[in-house]
Amino acid sequence: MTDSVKRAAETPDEPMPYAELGMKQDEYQRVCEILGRRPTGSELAIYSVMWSEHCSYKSSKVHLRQFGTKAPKSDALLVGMGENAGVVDVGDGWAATFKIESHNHPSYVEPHQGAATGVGGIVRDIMSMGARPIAVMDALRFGGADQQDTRRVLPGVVEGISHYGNCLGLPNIGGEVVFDPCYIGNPLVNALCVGLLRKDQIKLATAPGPGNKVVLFGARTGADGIGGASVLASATFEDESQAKRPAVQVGDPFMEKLLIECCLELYQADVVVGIQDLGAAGVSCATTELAAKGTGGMTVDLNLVPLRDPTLRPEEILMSESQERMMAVVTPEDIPAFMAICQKWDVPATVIGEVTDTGRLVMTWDGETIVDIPPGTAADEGPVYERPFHEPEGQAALNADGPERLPRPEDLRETLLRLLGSPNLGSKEWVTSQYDRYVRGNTVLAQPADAGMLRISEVMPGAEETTRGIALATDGNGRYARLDPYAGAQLALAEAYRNVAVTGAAPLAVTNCLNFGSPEDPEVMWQFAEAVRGLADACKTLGVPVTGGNVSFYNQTGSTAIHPTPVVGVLGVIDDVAKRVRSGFPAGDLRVVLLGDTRDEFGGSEWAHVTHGHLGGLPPAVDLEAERGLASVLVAAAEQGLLEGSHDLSDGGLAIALAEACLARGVGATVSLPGDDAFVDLFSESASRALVCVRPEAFEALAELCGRHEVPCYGLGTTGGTSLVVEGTLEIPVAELRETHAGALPAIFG
Amino acid sequence: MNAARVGVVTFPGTLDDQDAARAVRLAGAEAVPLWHADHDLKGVDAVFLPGGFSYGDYLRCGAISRFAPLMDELIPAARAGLPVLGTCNGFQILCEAHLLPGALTRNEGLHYICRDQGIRVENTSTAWTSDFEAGQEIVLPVKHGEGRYVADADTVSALESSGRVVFRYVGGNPNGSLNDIAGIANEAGNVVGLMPHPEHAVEDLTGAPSVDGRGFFTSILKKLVNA
Amino acid sequence: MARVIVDVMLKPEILDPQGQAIAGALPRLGFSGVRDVRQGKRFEVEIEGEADEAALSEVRKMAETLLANTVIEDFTVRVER
Amino acid sequence: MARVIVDVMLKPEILDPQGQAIAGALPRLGFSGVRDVRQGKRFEVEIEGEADEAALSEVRKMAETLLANTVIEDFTVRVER
Ligand SMILES: Nc1ncnc2c1ncn2[C@@H]1O[C@H](COP(=O)(O)OP(=O)(O)O)[C@@H](O)[C@H]1O
Ligand SMILES: [Mg+2]
Repeated sequence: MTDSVKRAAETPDEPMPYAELGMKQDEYQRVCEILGRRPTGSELAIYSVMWSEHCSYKSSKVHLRQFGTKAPKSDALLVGMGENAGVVDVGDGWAATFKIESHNHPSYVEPHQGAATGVGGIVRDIMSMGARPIAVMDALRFGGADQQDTRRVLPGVVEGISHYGNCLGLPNIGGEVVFDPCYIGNPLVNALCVGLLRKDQIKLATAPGPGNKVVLFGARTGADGIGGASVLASATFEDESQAKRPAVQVGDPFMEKLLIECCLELYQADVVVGIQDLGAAGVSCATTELAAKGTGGMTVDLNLVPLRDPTLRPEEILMSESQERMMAVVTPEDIPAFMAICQKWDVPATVIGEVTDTGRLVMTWDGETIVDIPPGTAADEGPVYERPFHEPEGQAALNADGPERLPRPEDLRETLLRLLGSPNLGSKEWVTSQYDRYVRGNTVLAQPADAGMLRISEVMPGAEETTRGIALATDGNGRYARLDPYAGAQLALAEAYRNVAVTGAAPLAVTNCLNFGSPEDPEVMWQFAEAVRGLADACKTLGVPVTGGNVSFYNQTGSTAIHPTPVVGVLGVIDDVAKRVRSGFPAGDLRVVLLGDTRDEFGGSEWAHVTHGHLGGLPPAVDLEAERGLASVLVAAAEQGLLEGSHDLSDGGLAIALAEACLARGVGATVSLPGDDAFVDLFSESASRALVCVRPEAFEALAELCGRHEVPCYGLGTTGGTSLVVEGTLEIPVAELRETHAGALPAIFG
Repeated sequence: MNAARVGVVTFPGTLDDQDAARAVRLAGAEAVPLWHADHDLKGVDAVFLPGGFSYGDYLRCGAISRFAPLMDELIPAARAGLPVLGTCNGFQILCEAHLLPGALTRNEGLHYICRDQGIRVENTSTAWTSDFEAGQEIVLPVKHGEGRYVADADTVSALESSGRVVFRYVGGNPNGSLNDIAGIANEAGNVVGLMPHPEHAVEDLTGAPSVDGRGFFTSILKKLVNA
Repeated sequence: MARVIVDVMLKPEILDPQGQAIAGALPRLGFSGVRDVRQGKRFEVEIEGEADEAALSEVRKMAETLLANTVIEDFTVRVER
Repeated sequence: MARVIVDVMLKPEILDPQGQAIAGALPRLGFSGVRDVRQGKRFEVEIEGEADEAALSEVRKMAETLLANTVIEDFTVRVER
């Protein structure tokens, strides 16, 4: 029996399983008020998913507003937060759209499929803006490298990203692999996608124009990810109780590749009025959002949705998270052309409804009306919570327990090798060699570069050539954020910003993925509030607006949350990709120069973590003016062709930066340290620093540039030879560095 | 004289077609898009079957593409001497179509692998390798999950003794391929397949840290011009 | 020595893109009358000794922990006739 | 409607790294007494109508042309009991 609107009106007292769907009683009450009656099962399905934390941002909304209110003025911002992804002007008529999103929980349950569908989801967000997706990145965090479950999760996640991304033909141009026991039950899989489009071709998720057709295209709908909806179907209709439906979504990258090409051809043919991808909340989300942003009304015949499993109930169809689906609004005249293009790409497409101006979203099933709601109430007017928050109980004690008490090493050679061979600092090649970084032929920089860089070329037929490129980096440091979430978020931004700048690209805009524990825990909520405040303030100071992002709450096991982990992605622009600067020492006889000042800063450092398992004190100081000055120097120096190599300093400090610079092309260096404490000089993690190398005759010009931007500049020595020599302190053959660095992950994962 | 016309085939799931076309153009030839569903080779002088995951590579790499309408035209044309180069998925398709012997199977390490790979050119008499020197060592990217060449012992010894092993991995075998075989040719030398990607080694700024892939395109252009 | 067969298939409700690609290709190759194809894995496990109940239960445990991903796959274990 | 099973295995002389990896992993997981593992594919083909000789011979053709690569693989076709 179908729970129709008519039946709902007739049976006002029928109990509905809103609690099983994660809805609070007052939320359910509000639905009843909006509708003036109890919701039908299908309506309840829609409201419960649309008002879930994941879709409505009900706990985070009040904080995220700061990204708008504090946003720096930026002429580059074309589409800001609130759309599927932000869009920025990157010059010569081109716009870039990029976003990072989490798929944490599914990747723990089924690492391969969870991570794969994470990539698939973010790629569809980018497609829905009218862009051609051109690259992906993945920021990953796992439990301790030696913990048993990490051996299940990491290989599966990497294989999932590799399989899906490679099969889509999107180069993987960067990411992170971080290990910390706090992630053992909650690995973080944050996937980023970037796309390009012409500035005047931006598509939006909107359904205007009564009489226009609503087309569902892509994969058929199955019982993916509808655990909740099954509850609904069985709880409401005992007679038809359903077998337990699976929660795991399985991806089909081949279908997604077809969808990409199909969408681009649809855009080229100009037969799309509005478009929306189907992600979490599937048809519910796409129909309510499209209708709410368009003329306001829509009719849908749910019987027309093509099904993979013919036994699905309407509630389940509404909640299904089947992958590789899109929804478009198309004028009736353009339907034949639209269908022909879908057919060319073997993409199934079905008209399932029509745009109206009634202000109602009306859905039918077997001829009966089962949904009749004002779509905006589901899409935009969800609950908003001002969750209570306060500083965690032990925060002050944690900050007081600084690294000063830790014994400092005598043998710096051994310390360097120990850090270089640790899972967090060792080579990530075990991971990155499973990713195609070359496909599409525009990858200017990928691993082991500090930022990925892409040439803007041959994106779509007919567009004229440009010398421009874009660069992207993601960073995050959960330990820093644990010690001080405000500063930790700023340090994440600063590092990503710096990583973009070292390649010669000017940072332009920001995306972020905020990974936290439960928002119902006031201590976690404090971490969240502080991190957002820190990030918004820093974006303002650095002049880079947040264009979009994603919040992932409930990353916790029992009452133990992960470290607060804001992951920040920065996109930059370079006018001429030929002027990009690579990381590391390309040849001998170059001057090695350190930019920026080093202080005694070991709170949350890799050294404290690896050698003492210690986390306490405060993270490195944030100086955003210094960060901005450093970036100005790096970008100007690249533009003037002064830099032969450039690498940022971050985890592990100067020691690790020097080692990585030597490893890049097997060129050694001999340096002396600027300060009087070799340990501090080598391993401190002070922010706002970079290591560059220049031809000797270019040093003056660089020093002059540094002076102008008030960036401290220290000549350390010269490149060349086959060893890394720190005078009076250590000497390590590059071959030994390589063996240590390369062996870190294979030693664990085979 | 008109530029030589090299067809670049797109199947559903082909990925490196844009790169192949770019490499063809950089070499001074015209890249002609060929669509899998057409029975039409558009009169091209040579054909490039690029890499990718045609049909998702779900069943076996190249297994489904081999039956595309375009292949009905390509197979007899190749048998009649049309120069054909298949890289990666293109190589797999050529094997599935029996234009080349043997098969490509799951990498021994069981992982997809993307790296810059040393390769020795063993045969410079094919349509696609005449511009190399015999024994020349070059660097091309490999990027595949199923590139381990296998064939029965008779086939392999026939390939070896007739010089039809055109490319061999050096400095480490990425996939466990028999005899380090990276690429082979048919008897006439007009059909060549290899796992590495010459089209990703034609520019300084992008792709592998070499431009060794250019030799494939200069080879075929010389042949077409002299024909 | 005996040979035990473990068949592993995706659970029926889980999307099988591999099977779909094959089913889609068959009509183009001139094969009609196929309603559906699903692709799974088959393992041939050679065990020492006889395939008695104890051995089979070992193989079943193996299937559960290693050969199949029981989140998305079902398996069956049988002795080859 | 009937279900026909096609089993596809690598020919014995072809290296099977997946099977080997499994065989190698088993002792580490505490499973002993396994001499060898080989991994292949299993297809479940649902055909319209009965699985009579004509239908089976169609499926055999399918296996030969598409499901198996007979250069490296052997296959068997049978009706599911
Ligand atoms: N999960 C990943 N996916 C893609 N690239 C990655 C991933 N993890 C690391 N990388 C890349 O590997 C290189 C080295 O990473 P990492 O050691 O974290 O660099 P750094 O310490 O300089 O930030 C970088 O280019 C980074 O983008
Ligand atoms: Mg870096």
